[in-house]
Amino acid sequence: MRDPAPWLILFPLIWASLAFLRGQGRGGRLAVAGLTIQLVLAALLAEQIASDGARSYTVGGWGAPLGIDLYADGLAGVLLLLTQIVALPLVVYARAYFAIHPDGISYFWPLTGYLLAAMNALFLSADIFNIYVTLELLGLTAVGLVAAGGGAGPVGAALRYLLVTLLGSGAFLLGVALVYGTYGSMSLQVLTPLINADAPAAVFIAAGLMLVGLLLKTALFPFHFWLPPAHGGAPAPVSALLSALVVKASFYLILRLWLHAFAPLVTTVAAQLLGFLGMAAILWGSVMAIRQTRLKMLIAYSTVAQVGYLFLLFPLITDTNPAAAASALQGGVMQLVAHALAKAAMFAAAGTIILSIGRDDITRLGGVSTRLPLTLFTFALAGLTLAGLPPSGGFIAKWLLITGASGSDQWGWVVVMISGGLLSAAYVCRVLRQAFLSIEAGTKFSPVSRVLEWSAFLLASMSLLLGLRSTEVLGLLESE
Amino acid sequence: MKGVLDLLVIVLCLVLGAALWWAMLDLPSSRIHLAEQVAAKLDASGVTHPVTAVLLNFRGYDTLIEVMVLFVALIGMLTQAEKGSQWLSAGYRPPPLPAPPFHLEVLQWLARVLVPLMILTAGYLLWAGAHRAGGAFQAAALLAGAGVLLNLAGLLPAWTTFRAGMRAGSITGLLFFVLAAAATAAAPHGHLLQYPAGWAGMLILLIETGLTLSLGLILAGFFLLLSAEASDGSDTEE
Amino acid sequence: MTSALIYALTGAALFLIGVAGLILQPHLLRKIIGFNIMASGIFLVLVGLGQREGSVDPVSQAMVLTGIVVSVAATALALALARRLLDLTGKMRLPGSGEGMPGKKPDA
Amino acid sequence: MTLDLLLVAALLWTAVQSLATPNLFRGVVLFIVFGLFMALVWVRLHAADIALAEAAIGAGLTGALLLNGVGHLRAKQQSTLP
Repeated sequence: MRDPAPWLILFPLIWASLAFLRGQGRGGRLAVAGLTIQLVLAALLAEQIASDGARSYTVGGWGAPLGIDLYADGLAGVLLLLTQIVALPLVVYARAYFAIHPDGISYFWPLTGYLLAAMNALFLSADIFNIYVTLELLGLTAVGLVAAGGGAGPVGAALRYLLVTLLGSGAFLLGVALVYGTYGSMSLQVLTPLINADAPAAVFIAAGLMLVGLLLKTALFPFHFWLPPAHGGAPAPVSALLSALVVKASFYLILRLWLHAFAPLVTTVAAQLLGFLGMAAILWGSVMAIRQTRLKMLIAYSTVAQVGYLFLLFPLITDTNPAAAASALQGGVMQLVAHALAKAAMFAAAGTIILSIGRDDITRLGGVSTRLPLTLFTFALAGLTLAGLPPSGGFIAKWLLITGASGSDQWGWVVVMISGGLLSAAYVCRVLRQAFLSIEAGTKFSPVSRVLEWSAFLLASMSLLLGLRSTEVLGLLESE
Repeated sequence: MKGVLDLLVIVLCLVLGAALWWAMLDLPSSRIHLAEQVAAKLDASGVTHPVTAVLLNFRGYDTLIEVMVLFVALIGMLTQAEKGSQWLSAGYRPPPLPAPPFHLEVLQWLARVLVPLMILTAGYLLWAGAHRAGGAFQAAALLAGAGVLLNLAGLLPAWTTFRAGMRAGSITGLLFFVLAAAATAAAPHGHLLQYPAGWAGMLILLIETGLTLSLGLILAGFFLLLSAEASDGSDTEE
Repeated sequence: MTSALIYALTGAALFLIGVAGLILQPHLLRKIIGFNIMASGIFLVLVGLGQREGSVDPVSQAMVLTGIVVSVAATALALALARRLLDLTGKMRLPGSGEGMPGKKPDA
Repeated sequence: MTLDLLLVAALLWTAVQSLATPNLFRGVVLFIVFGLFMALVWVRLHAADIALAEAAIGAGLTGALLLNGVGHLRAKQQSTLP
């Protein structure tokens, strides 16, 4: 296959459709096989990008602006690779999880396939209307996965999520309409020079609408309200997919538009505002995480906080010196990658613990250290990355971000990052302390399959190893 | 507190509205005119109706993803259907239809006349889409409308399950589209959804036919799955 | 001013009416109606601006067709979830979460 | 132009009323009327394809789905009230 890009979209569509044909609860093996191929394809694409630079692909052979182009640069390559790397252990985990706990599987496999197709299509898209369509596919699949949990809690959370995501894509689409009305094209490649040359007021409003729409979907404070119930209430494999990957998709779009097409429109004020919202997210999310009584809700609030870190990037890359900006960008992307791996591992580990104990309550975790030592170790490793302790990927990410902040004399953000790390350590330690207590009367540990423990451990160890192999990731990111 | 926040939303909407109006009235004329490019390439698209050319050829990739959105919504509904205790539970059967009152008899008579007409019109719209207004979506909507009418007239019970046959029917047309896309991408020197020269018109008609049948089933499914419980005795309209 | 531009301006107004309904109305069916009005408004802006110089624009028309299909899909899924919520809670309102968002708080 | 302005007024009125009218059933019916006015607007904009789709999907199918929702709500309210 000369060009892996379109196959990264077609493959999941095909296996998801076949999985649907086979009926409810079926298709786990198809998913594992399909994802293995996708991982190879993503690696192939990453290698091509690393050696030959960014690639474009004309769908339909027409070329922009009449047709739609796909475009893969280093950033897209990192995210595509990350998505398949995180998803493969998760589908292995999910097979074992649903074998024990078949409730809530229903159409998990086809929905996961369509979810991955939507993510891959989104990362590759270079056309703003096409991006809108992929956003809708992503949003509806994610809602379907959350709702499959059943019960008033998950269904209410799914519906709230659906309405928020529809409002977000509505704002995005109005932005698309304004941009199309102004320039007559939807191709990012065609639009970039046009926006650079002349941007009337409508384009500023469009950029603002698209930004707000994507912030809603990324759940940046104060738009985070929908995330904890949706991510905390879904079955563990779904929570892992959503927290690790789905919120990153809309963040990726913000970053990409900010850096390229809409670069002439960005202002320091907007960047500082995003930074302040990120700071608020870190503080609020961490404090709420510490106050939770349910393990999965704690992890979901931790996602709210960790998403905040991603937004500290914007004040560091806007109107600062190039060296500091480059370091900050690397740090931001490393944070994204490290969080995806660690959060997938953490939700997976939490799912294993909850399956074994039979309830989701932080105060009843006593005995986990002796009965599920590997899973607890996984949780701790993931916590290490979230808190940004060496030698984890999270440490490298925060180090690069701090370098960027000090390089541009914005010491305030350094304080935010360090205190955020301490707060993360606090909520992780709260769980660990409970887990090391002795078993409470009435707590029974049912045996869990090893696949559950080891697939989560694999994810956590990757988040740690990322710290040692960060140059490869950063090298791919740099290829233009 | 709530009142203040509502007021804030309204004020923000008004400000945004004023800004939008001002910006739209101030818009310079656009540089790129895609309509001209569509007209220039129309001959190569395989159809003569520009909107169909854009939907199924120039931007066919959007359509590929969009039909998946419809399908995913259906799966989302099915995940709920299977959970509902009263709604679509395995043992649930719609109650036997009572002898129809007069207005329902009229509706049934109407349905028997209209449904064949709607199916014929759907076929016409599908075929006409190549040259003028019409196409797969409108045709599918008509098919679904026929399903709704039959249900309202009491001639077609609400769907309580989605059996293998329906699953196959709802995905086949979409899967054909995906596989056609895969074939074009796999062809030597081919690109995703780049129809081979001379085949475009034929392929578009085939794809649209498949889409019409599957989308018709999906859209009808939206209504028939949702109306399941309404038929369980407690009549709804006042 | 062309009539297409008038419709684009109307579309902007409809977008905001829909958004206000979606955020402020507590009843789920109203929220869904609000979403549909919002979507219609966007479609009018898309075609209205695309055709504001008087010529017919098949590209924006095709995009609106795509958009209409997407919004009926979203409407159906939202109604199915609202239905299920009605079965489970007896209400067509979103249940309150621990901490809400201004305007999305449980208000019934 | 006069027809356009009349249509605009009708659109805005039905949109606001369908959201604000106290009776839910009336609101849904007004939304369907809104959809039919939208179909007329698409004809005015020389978009016959969208007009067909709007009438069939926007007003027709969406309207049917919403009416169905009102029906379920009423059935539920009647079954919970004695």
